[in-house]
Amino acid sequence: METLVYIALFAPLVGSLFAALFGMRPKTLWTGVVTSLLLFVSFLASAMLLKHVYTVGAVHAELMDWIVAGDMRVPFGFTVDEVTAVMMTVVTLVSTVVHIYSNGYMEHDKGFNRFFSYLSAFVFSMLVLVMSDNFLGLFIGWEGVGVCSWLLIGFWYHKPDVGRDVNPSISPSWAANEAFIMNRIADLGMLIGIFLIYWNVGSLNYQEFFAAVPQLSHGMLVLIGIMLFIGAMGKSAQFPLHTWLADAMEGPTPVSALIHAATMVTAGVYLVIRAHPLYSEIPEVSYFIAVLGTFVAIFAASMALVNRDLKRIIAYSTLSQLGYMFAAAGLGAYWVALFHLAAHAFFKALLFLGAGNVMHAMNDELDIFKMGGLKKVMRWTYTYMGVASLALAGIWPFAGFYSKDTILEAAFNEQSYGIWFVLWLTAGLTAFYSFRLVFLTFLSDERYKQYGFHPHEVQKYVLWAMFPLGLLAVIFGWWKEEFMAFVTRLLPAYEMSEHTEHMVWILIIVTMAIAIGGIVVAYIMYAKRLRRNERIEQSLPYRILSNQYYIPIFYEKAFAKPYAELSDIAWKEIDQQVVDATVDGIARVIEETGDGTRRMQTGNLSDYLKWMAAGALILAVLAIIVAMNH
Amino acid sequence: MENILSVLIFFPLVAAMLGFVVKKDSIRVYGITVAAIEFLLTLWLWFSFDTANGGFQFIEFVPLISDFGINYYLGVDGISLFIIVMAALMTLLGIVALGENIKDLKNMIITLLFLEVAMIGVFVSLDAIIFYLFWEFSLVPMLYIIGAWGGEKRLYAAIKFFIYTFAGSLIMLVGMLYIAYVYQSVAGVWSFSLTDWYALVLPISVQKWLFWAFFLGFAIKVPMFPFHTWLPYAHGQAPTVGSVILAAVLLKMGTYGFVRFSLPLFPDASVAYILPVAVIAIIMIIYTAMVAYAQKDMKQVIAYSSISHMGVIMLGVFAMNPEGITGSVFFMLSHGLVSGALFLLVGVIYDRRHTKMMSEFGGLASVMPKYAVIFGIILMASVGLPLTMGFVGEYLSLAGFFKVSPVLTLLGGFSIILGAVYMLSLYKKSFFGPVTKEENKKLHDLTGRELAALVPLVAIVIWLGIYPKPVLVPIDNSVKALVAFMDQKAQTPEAKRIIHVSRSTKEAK
Amino acid sequence: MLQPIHVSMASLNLITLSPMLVIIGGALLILIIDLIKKDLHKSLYVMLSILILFVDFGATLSLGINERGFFDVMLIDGVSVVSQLLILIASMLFVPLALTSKRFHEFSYPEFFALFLFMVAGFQFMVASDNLILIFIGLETASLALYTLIAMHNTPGSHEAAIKYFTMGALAAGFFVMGAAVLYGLTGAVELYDIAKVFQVRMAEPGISIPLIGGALLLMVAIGFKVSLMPFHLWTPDVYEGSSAPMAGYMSIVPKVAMMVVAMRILGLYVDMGVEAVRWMIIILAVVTMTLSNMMALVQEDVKRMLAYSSISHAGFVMAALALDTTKAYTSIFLYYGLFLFTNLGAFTMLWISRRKHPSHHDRYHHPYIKFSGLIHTAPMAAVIMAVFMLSLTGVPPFSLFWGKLYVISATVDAGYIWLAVVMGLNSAIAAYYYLKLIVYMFLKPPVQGVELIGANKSKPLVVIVGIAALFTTLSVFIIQPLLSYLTYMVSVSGY
Amino acid sequence: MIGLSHYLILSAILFSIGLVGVIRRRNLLMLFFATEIMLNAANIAFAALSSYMHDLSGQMFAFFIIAVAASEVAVGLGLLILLYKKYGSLDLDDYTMLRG
Repeated sequence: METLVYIALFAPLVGSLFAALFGMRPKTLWTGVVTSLLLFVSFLASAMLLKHVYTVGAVHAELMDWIVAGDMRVPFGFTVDEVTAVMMTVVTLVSTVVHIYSNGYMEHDKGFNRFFSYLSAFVFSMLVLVMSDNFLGLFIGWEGVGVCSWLLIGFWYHKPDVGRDVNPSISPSWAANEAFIMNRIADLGMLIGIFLIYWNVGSLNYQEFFAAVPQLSHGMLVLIGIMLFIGAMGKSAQFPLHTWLADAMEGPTPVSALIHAATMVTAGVYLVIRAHPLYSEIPEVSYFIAVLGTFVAIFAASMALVNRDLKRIIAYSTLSQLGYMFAAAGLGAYWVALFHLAAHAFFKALLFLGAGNVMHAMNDELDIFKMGGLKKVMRWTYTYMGVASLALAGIWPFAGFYSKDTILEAAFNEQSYGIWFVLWLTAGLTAFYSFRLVFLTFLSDERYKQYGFHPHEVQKYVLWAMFPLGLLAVIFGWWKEEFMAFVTRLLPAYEMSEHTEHMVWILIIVTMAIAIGGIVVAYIMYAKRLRRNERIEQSLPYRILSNQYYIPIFYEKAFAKPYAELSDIAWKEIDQQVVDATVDGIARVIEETGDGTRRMQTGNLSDYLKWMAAGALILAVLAIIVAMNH
Repeated sequence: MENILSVLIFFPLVAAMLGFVVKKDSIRVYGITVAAIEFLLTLWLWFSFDTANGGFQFIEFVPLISDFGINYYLGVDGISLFIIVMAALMTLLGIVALGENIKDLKNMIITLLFLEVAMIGVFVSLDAIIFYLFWEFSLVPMLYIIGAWGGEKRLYAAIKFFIYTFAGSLIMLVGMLYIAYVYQSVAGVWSFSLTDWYALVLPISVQKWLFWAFFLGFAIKVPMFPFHTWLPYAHGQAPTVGSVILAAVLLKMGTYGFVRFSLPLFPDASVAYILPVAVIAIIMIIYTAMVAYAQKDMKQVIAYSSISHMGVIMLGVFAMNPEGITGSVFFMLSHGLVSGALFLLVGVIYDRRHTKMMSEFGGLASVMPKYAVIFGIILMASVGLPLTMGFVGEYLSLAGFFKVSPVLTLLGGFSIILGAVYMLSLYKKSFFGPVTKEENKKLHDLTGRELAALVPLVAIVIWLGIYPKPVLVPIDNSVKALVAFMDQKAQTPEAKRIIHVSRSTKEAK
Repeated sequence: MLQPIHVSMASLNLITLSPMLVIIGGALLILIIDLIKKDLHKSLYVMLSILILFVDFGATLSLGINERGFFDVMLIDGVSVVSQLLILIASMLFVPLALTSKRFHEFSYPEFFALFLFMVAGFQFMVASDNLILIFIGLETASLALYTLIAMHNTPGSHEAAIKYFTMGALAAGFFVMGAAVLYGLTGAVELYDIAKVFQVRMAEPGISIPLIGGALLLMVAIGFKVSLMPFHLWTPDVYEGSSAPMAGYMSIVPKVAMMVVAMRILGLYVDMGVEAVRWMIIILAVVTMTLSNMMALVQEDVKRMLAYSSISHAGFVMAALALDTTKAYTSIFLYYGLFLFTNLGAFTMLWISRRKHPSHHDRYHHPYIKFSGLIHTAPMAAVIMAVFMLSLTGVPPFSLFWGKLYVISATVDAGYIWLAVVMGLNSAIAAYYYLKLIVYMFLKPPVQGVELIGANKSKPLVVIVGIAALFTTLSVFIIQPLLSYLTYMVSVSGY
Repeated sequence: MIGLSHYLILSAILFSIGLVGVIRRRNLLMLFFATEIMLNAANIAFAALSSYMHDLSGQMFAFFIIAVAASEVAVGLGLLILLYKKYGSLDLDDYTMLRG
């Protein structure tokens, strides 16, 4: 079985390195093919592992020692248990699809090979992240995916910086750096968490840590919990570290699909799920997580309402869905969080890939106000995105319905009705903005004509590649029970109370109602043609939303600029004017003293003789002084 | 070969002398060959080194001024071993990377060989005076390198570098002489042998001023805030190879000095002064990181970045536990390789454009992809990405100091954020975006010679990032021994409490 | 009514006089030769002087330690032997410097060499006696000879230098004899050991300290003048500049060594008795001297003048050791001067080699820094050797003077004067600047017009001397051990 | 009755006179005289002391001082003449080429 683990893990790496060999060459088709194949291999391995875990049980493999110092011994250890198996399968599946898709999407890009190298490298890091059996291993993947996302967001590095008004995420390279640095901020928290674990437990291995949790003081647990969660907030772009995700849409669309929807951003959720023995010990932190998640859910959704940028809308929806997942995890319904994570991975990836098709058709136009009526030319894409949106909106019987609905039930079950209400509301908003997108893109009047676009459907094999996702977006939810049965072997089973059991049907209906309501509103407003209301668009709330609550600008004004200015002061004022000036000052003083003393060397003998006499006198005085003291 | 250390010292010396005879046109080959042989010798040293043994090995002892207790006393342990290897490696690569257009190459290569003598000498000598001898002597070739091949302010930079370091080390010398005096009054005979001094238990009050005497000497070398201002000038003016050696090896002398002298000689004082030192280190980390961010000149960014990283190393050194000290020693190595590589890389672009201003570049990634890739990898190592060499050291140093003070470590941890900030903005400014300058459009990519110098570094940086064990273990053994020794020597309860002997050592007892 | 005095030859122990007799005889011999046959070539006299000095050297070596002779005015203890050897070595290195390729007419007079030998004899008397009279005579003999030698260089500068030196010397002599008179008045003796005895007795007396310290003070002025301590140093730079380079180099060593020994005998006596005032006088003088002269050296434009100031600072450095009153300290003085001798003489010889009839790069100075700029390109070997001397003076290991500094500072530390040691250290750091300045000119600056003529005055003997000096400076580390043990023995047997 | 102290005071006064002369005088010749006075002050002191203590060494010292003084004058005057030939003056302020 270990071999399977290694195959699953290293196949992408091999692919990446292979592609890297040709990284600087112009497009060579087979790099794409090879990497895709290797990804598929990895997927198969993961699937087999999933089966193995299902039938036999967890697999553990240890490659070699990594860091050995003092009492610290961190090996490259991997463990494949229920959660990991699920994550692996999801990740590899989506990645495979994205890889195949990219063959078509990046067809004409001169960075073709480079792209695949990065993409596979990302998958490798992601697998390290989910498979590692200790926190430092996790951290490797954590940073690894960070770098890959940096590379991929900044994939079109040659684009120049432009003003926020032209492009809210100034330039790919800018967005890339923003993402990396924001993640670094969170990583510091995570690192501190790791230190705490090491010095309190003496090991970074999950099992040993979880075993030691009962012995640790509650305060310490809280601290560790918070620190780890800070790390999670960065990766999963939770408020206030969320701005980078929307800007990350500068990357090629497959990247957005894979990294910024399906996999990387869910790493934070994975961490919380993984560390459930810790978080179930510290309800207050968990509750905070839930609340924050809920807030992010609606906060992001609200921004999605008014945005005109195809990808950004989806990005915000991702953010909002991540909020759902955290809410679930925070409420202790870990398996539900994981379930939603998987489901979301499928339909959100599908949604993005569909968006990719649209962009392709509209040669990289993103403004949905300039689209419309694409249904005619892009039937398949329309179907896919429709399905995905239905799933996202949580309409029965699509995948989203099952997962999201369970989260709402859980919220209700915890008697945290506030959370429930907000999430419920969000469900409505979600339905609205996702269908606003769909309608404005595919239905309504064909606005693109006046901009002179000539849209066309993408290659067949690309469409076929998307099929598995489409299928899963529909049927994945139907396996809810099995899924629960499987993962709750590891995760705590979440029991609904009697009360909830009774209420469940009402809840479902209510939820469905608001979801469908949202769709209907969207239909009325946008299905026929784009209705724009100047007054509303000028109104303050609208502008606040469209400017993302002015948070990016605030960050720029409050942190980026002052830091730059402060640095300049530190250099010009302090380092040169104070520190270095002092050093040179001392030198100057010495030199000037020399010049001064030199004057006694008048060259006039008589002065010299005077000095001698004076010297005698000085000595006399000196002698007296000393004699007095002794 | 038991006297390999002497060979390591005297081989380059003799080679340098003979170098005067070699004709100008073939001096490059001569230099490379000599440096390569020296490097191989260091490798041999490594392989014949008993990694399980934490004590000093390959000891050589020849009385020199026996009445005054000065002896030619050499030896290596895990702590110094790899720094020696690195010194030899960086010299070799530095010589390999020497540009074609460099004037009087012959003098340069001979000077470098002299410098190598001094560097190796510092790290192998176990006699304080011999250590001091090499320590001081290393200034002379560096002075010449900066002064003769430097930029327009080279004389100022060179003299500043020399006098500043010289002044500091003279105070250190007074400290050394005092220890020797104390030893003499206790043991009755003079001795400057480190191993003899280790046996000495100094009263706390004495330790305290001695600590600062040595601190001054080392801190200026490291360089620690506020004694750092010579470094930007030195780096700014020095030729590429000068910066490489300076950053890679000479700065390490300071931190090495702390590990070799301050900790074992004054355990109590070192513990007592953790706070001030840590505060300075954190100022270094944060403040210089900001200054680095403000720079317009690529090389200055890297110069200040190395100050910032040295701050982390200092934290590791004063962690007083094996994790931290091992980490800091390892970080010395990684920082040596990484910053050395970075300076080489800057040198590459400087050779082509004769400017280091970031504003002059932009979009280099499109014109020089190989260069961009290597720069990127090294840059990631420098910001401490896992699976590169940079991470291991930084992580261990911080982890170690966390035991002493979580809060300060949190502050120190800002290095991973701020490091990313200035490094990425450097990369963005010079490599990303469209190619704006006309003259940048036809820059040629890395030449074979440059690759020959850079690729090995990249390889090592990644190899030791993934599998640092062969290096970590010997270091760790020596460090464990060191810490255990400090622990048993410590007098104050505070020191007893802070100094943290590893479990494995305890079990061994 | 005075008793007639009976003296037995044996009690005279004339052997103690042998070195001086040899050298004085030699001097006379030279004069006689000159009388017999005029204008013989200088090389003859040079070689003769070397031989005479050599014999003298042998005679000095053969002296037994701790003997007295000649009415007990001669004192042959370890210190006197060591110092005489130093003086003779320096002299032997000095004489050949007369054999230059350019013609400097002072050397064409045989009197020059005769005078030189008399001067050496004078210095030997100074160090080989603890009788104030003899010390004074030796001092004056040497000084008067020296004034003449300086004047003989016969440039406008040299005359001015001579007169300055002479006048101040006369004043110093006045102070010296007055101080001697005070001591005599207090103790009724002119032999230092008698004086010491009486002091031991009279220390307790009330009010004694005023004349006691007063006498020391007067003597201190004389000593300070000779070893050029501030503010009695003012003659030094001018005289060094005025006189020929080798003479300057010689003056920076031999008279100072001689006077150091006298200081050891006289002031050492005070310090030994625990007269804190004197100890502090010495320390303060030393600190002021080394610091200020360092700073003055920083701002010089002429290498020779810079070296003058630097040798003042070195003197101050060594003087500090005098206040410590430990065997190690006294030993360190000789070690230091032993090492300083070669380095400094070497440096001055380099200047001598580069000497031309008339100043080339400056209207007044013969050796401005600029003259040496870019030397590495035209005369690499010369540049390297000069650099070695400079580094040695800076105190960069492994060059000779480092070991001297090391030992002096170590002695200071042992005596508990940490602050003083630190001051010494920082001073070396300041000094580094002006020594480096020359290195910077030689190695890092572009060549100037006429730098290729740097070897204008070059000749085999000079090169040999420089070679010896350079060799010694570089490899000194290997001879420190024997030197140190020998010096320590000699000093300790003399009871210091 | 003239006692030792009178002699000593006299010598002290002479010494001071000499010193003042050395400081004040700008003429080289006068300078020499001043130094001679100082030496002779010492002589008086020695002579007086030695007779007071019935010890000959003081007088010996005095004799030697006289001798030295004589030779000093010899050398000094020699230099002086040399200078006079060169500069045509004995004023100290004229010999200030070497300075700084």
